[in-house]
Amino acid sequence: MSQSFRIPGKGRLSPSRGLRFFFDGKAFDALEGDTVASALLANGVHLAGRSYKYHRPRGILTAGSEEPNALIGVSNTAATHVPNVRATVQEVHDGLVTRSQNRWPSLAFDLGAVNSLGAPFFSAGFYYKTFMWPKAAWKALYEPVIRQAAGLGVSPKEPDPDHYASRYEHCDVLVVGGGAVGLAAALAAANAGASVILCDEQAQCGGAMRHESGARISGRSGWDWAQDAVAQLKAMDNVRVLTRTTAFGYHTQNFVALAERVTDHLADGKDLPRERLWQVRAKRVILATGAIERQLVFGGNDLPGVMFANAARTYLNHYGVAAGRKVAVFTACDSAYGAAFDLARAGSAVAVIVDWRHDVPEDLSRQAQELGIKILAGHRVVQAKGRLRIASISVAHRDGGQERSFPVDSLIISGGWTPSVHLYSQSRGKVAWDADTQRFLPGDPVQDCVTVGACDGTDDLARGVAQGIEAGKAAATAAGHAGGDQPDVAVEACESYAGGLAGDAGQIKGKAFVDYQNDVTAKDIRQAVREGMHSIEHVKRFTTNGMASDQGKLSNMHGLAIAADSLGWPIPDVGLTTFRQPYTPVTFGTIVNHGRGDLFDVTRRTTIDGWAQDNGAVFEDVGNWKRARFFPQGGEDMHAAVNRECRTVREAAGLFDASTLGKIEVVGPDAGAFMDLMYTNPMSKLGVGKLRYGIMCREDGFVYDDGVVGRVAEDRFHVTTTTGGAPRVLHHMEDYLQTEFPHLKVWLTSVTEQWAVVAVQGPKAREIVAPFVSGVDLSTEAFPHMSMAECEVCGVPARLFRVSFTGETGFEINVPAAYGRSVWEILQARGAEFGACTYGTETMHVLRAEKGYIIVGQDTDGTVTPFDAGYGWAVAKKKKDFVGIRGLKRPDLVADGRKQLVGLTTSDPAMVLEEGAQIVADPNQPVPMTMIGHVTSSYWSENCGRSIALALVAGGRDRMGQTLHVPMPDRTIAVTVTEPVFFDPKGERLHG
Amino acid sequence: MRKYSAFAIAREALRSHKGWEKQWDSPEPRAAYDVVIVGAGGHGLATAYYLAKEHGVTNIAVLDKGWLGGGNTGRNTTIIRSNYLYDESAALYDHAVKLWDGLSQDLNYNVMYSARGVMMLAHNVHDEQVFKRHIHANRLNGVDNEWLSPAEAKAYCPPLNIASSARYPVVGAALQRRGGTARHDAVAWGYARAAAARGVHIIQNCAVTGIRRSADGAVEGVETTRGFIGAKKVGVVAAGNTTPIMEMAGLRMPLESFPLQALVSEPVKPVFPCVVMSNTVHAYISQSDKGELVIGAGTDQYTSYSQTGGLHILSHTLEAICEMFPIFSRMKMMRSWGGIVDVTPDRSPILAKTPVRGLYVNCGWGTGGFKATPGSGHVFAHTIARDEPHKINAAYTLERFRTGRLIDEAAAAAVAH
Amino acid sequence: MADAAMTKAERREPMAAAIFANEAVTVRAAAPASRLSLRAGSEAIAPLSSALGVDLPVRPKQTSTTGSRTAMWIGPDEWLVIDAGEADLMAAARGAEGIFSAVDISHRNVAFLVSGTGAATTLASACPHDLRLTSFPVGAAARTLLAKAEVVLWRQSETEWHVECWRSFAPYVFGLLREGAKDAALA
Amino acid sequence: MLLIRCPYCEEERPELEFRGAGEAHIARPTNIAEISDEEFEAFFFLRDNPRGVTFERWRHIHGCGRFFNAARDTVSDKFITTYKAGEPKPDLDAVRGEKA
Repeated sequence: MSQSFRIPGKGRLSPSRGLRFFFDGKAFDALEGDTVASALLANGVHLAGRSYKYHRPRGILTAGSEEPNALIGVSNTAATHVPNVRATVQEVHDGLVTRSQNRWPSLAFDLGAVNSLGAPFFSAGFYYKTFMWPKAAWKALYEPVIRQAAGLGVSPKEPDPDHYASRYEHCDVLVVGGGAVGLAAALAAANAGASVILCDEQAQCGGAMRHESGARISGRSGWDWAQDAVAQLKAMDNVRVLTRTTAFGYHTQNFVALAERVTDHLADGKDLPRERLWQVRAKRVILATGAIERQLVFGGNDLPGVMFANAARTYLNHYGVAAGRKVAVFTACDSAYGAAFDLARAGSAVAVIVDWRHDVPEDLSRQAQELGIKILAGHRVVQAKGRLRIASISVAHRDGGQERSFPVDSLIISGGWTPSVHLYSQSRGKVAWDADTQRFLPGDPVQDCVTVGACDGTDDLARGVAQGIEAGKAAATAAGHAGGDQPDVAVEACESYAGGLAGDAGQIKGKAFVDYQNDVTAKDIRQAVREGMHSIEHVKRFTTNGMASDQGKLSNMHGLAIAADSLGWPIPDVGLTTFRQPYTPVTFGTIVNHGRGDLFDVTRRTTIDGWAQDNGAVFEDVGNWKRARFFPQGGEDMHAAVNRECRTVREAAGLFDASTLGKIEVVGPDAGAFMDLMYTNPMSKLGVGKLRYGIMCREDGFVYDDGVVGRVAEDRFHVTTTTGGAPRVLHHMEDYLQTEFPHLKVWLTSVTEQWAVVAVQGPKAREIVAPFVSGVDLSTEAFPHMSMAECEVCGVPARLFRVSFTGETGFEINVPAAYGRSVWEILQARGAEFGACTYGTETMHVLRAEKGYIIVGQDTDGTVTPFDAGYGWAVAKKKKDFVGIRGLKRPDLVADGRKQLVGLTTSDPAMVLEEGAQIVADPNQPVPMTMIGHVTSSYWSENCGRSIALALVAGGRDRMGQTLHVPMPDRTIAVTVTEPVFFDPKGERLHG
Repeated sequence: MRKYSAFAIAREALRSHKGWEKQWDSPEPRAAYDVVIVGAGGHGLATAYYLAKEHGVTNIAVLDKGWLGGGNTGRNTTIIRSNYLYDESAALYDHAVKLWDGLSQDLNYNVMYSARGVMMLAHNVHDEQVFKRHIHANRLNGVDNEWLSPAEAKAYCPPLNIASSARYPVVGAALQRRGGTARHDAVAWGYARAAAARGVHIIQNCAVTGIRRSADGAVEGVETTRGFIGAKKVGVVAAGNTTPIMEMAGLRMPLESFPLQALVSEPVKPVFPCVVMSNTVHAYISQSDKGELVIGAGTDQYTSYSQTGGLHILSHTLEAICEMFPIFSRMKMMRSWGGIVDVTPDRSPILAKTPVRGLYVNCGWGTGGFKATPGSGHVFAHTIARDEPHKINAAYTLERFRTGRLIDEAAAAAVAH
Repeated sequence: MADAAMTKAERREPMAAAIFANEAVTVRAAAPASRLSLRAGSEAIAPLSSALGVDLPVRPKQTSTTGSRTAMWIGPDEWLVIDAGEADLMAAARGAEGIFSAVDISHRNVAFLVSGTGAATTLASACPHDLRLTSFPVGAAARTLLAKAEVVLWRQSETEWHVECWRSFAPYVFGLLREGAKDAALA
Repeated sequence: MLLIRCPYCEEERPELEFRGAGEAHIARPTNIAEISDEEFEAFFFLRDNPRGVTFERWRHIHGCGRFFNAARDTVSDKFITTYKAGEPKPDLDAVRGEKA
């Protein structure tokens, strides 16, 4: 389609740079630099979408990120689809595919528009009052229909193929907003030597200079001056200018989040990140965020062809596109006159300027007169009419009387300007009501920030620029930069932004929209007030005013004014809703940036892990670690593999990678005293070269962690922890050491990753290990169970533990991590000669359960004491203090009937209980049943030839031999309470 | 109270909706009430409603320093479920679920309770053990909860990524089909309207500044920014602000108040059919009836009354969301906000009498109080009216922190090994 | 297995070959080195400095280097000592008088070297610490975070950084540095 | 993200380097084994949780590793001061005076 509304000679785009894009399947021509909105308008297309509730045809209202209507789906593929994109922000690139939303079968003919017929029923909050009968119909009928009607675009359907970048930045001054005022502030700060970041959401800086034709700065048009200023800034080493970058969140201590759109405007940005998150910590923030024009509230104010004044001027002056050939203006503000004048000069017929105000400034009337434009002061547009596009307006005096009709193809409106205080408000600054100008303005800053220009209520460009320069200088000085020349910025001409109207423009005929996107009308707001919604928060939530994706940028002030009017209260008494981040919607992927896939979280693997991968291990997640769970051979399933591994360990031997166990080196003359406090056991009495199993409690007496502790020297312990518990155990120990026992001379160092640990377990373990060990006599007499030694294994320094978590003769060989795999391979090869296997965590679990050894976190949870777990022997009786000593004495912890760890056997030895299954005494009781415990661990034990289980059972140790019951969905399983040791109860194999 | 119905809407449509009554009044406070409830959130309003409806106590004022429903009630992600492990928890939350089912009809206000199912993802062997323990306990307590394989979880929630190559693969899920969501504002408004219709005074913008006690220590009333209001009994239901209010009665509480954040995406057509939670990767997501993806984040690490929190908390949550639902990476965050949650040492609430005669407290719901709203109000009303707990809340005492008889669901899911 | 006693384990460093380079940044694995985590009160600083042959710095973020040996201030009673020549630091420390804790962490940590005009930018993609020269001058070192991994950063020159992390975090840290380096070449 | 001055590192560092560790100045009784149930409850469970200035513990866990204390306003989240573990509660009026 030809660009018949593109005015030759107007605008800043180059006519030689043509592009082609698609809207609803149809190809359109555009120019480089166009947004989808400007390009559609150039082609005479105003109808861009359908509204959410009534499916009313909607056009392009604005030229910025505040656009509530022209939301489109941008989609090149199913994976790269993005819903609800503002056509006013999305730049056109060659081949761009866009679609209108919320319509079927087509935008021009939308069956959903029948909703308009039901409009009288769809009053504010109507859904709270109906759809309750019959009750079952809510789930079956009403809710699905409501949900199907809701929502605008559609979600992407495939994973996002793009990547996103991230940057933390620190600077002296962050300037938000690249309009003339922000540019002046940035220049002043940068000239003084401060490090400056300037961001602006548009593709180019310039702000209001994009549309304003009357501004002249330092001998140039406002726009040209702005581009020169940007060029100057970009040339400086201490400045970073970020365009297409929205400051969306202002957090504590001047931490501001910016989202930069990197590739959405490019036809081919394949290798680039789609967007980049900037997290900026600034010494001072200068907010030059400007103001947002708002609509006037009258009947039909949503028809396509109705457009904000600044938008009409932007399309004309920047994009060279006329909003219409026959336009009218309805305004309550001086700034809309410029739109009428610019359009008239560009050849559009201006039928009339309807000004809500009784008095029009003289120079504006004079200019109108010169251009032959009629002004109706003290008038209002009663209603805009048309079907898919505005066709006429009816105009009457504010106080009523005869209506006159004007045929138009576009209506330019302005209800004045709302200072953009969003970021200021996010910084926790309180806004104050300015009665003179009827608007909320920033009050005193709470953080180190300053508001300048239109967002601070300064309408006059010259004063705004002066404010900007002052703020820039002051920010630089505060950051210790006082030098440099002050920028010479002379504002020689600018326009007036005086006037404005909040609330509805007189008696309403038809639908007058306050929130376009959520289809909230002035009538809805008045109804909410009638129903008792007297706080703006209630009005907002009841009507959904301000809750759409523009987050009330256009609607909040009107909503507030109409509610105040209904209540007869002053506006500030109704309150103001809080501004929340983000300023405009931000892509999840941008916030996530690198944190996806492999970089979503750390994956920790041991140095032996590569061997396990090469040898077909199946892994499980434990904390951040991947651990080999079992090593299937020849198509074995887990049970077959585990049965074989279990049998092999007890018959010959097995190798196990125990490297993930947490390890902490406790060093210092008071190490023993400290260990006594941290563990329930008497650790200071542990001899050098000996190991002891220890239990660590929290102060409340519940088991926190466990592990084997070795005494390397009088002043040095090698402490092991559970794999998942390692970081928190170290933190817990540091906490006590630093804050409760700072007098102790002892230090803690994590050595988890210093050592790779190869466990060799089984009757052949000694034979397998011995040839590689130098410096230790491994005989049971010389090196009995629970001994340790520093020695060499395979020629590298090692800490050798004689210890077992299987009940077999066992060694855990700690070697410096980078030698881990090699030592493993040597021992594995040696083990193979003795029929040994490698085994994983699952076999480890079975073997230890056969011995009744607990796993903290499985057989205990955070409600189990050492006594409950049957480890009362590990609690020193004579110590005066240890962490948990008092908690353990609390009434409930010493009461009868606590759950205690016991063994369970099923009468059918083949029946394996389910872990987590609940235990009852009386299987025939009705639901809810009284549960007396649960199964914590349960396995098929190949070595016992039967199933075994551990369980926590109320009063369990007094129930030995009792029959209890495990009710399952399909049957009830009888179990017998036993001691929790199923294999080698005397422990003879340990000492072999 | 004029009844809401489709007919009422039709009637009002004919007269431009000019005939709707106020849903609640804004009366001047009386000199004294039988019961003063401090906090006009869902729990406080429900307490007043059930006091009036079931205990015949109608001389009640519900006070709020701001607007009714303006605290955590209107700020949460509205997840409703009752598949808790311990008998005490299951009883309390399932009591609530039973009341949710039928609440719209009871209040004559559509609270949009949507039993869409709540699916909790298991990502490792430990999760599976813990979830199965819950499922078995729930079954014996009469609470529905079932184990799903990864494929079944995917079938129930098609956007879910169940690839075994995921950093935290889904190894299964626990599904409570009766779980779901409700419309948070409607809950506060529905209770407010129904309570007001029974004579309860809802007094907004009235901050409590003191609790007055008689010489013998019993409660006499509350000092407020609108003057002294006498009360025979005072129930404090002030969520994150409980500590400062209880301090007015000289009580130090086992509570800490943390910021909790949530966010919604832009609205889209239905794409997410249920509620999914993952405690392992910290993500909570559903889709609202307005089409927004509603996503809950974790708490910040420091106590705060500021109702804001750090961006890194949201990023952490969105990372998990995009990992589990990679199709949502291009969706956009539209709004985020924060609440203040009061957390007890065992993360279970306190619903009890206090050592001060005539003073009752309902607090400590942490991040999950919304789901309990009807049940909490119901048993708390009983506790106040009878001066003794209902059997369902008998265990939720203040004394448990002295005796050690905690109700620690989180500890039961302890992660170690 | 007659020769078992002669069997000598080999050192394996799977990340040793890791490298990523573009026009702005080079990220590569550092050679293995000896490392000591040293903890001590102020009275042991002088004897330890003399035993190790390198001054233990006493001001936050400082490092001092003598020959192949560098001591970094990590905390008020904590130093990381790295000897690029793989000397036996434990043996050296053992000779010092006084109360202290010396723990060998030569295998716990590995390091990457990030160099080039985009080096600081590369780190800033995931590190919230202020890396500008004013707050992180040449010669400074600090423990901090790179996204979810704890690291020690040591700025060796304006454009060269030594990034120390725990061994199992190395693939993750390298992945982050690679992403950061890609972006550093762009903006 | 907060910016927290570590009194050991003597500079402000991003919150991510820190871990909050709850209320400060709750000393573990030296005779803990002998205290009453009520005293244990007060020590382990009851908290000031003030709306306003709170004294709290932080650990510079990913920095120097030290625990320290802070005075912070829980309404504005602004830090008034931070100080080393073991030091007494500072005189906040004096601190505010210095800052002003």
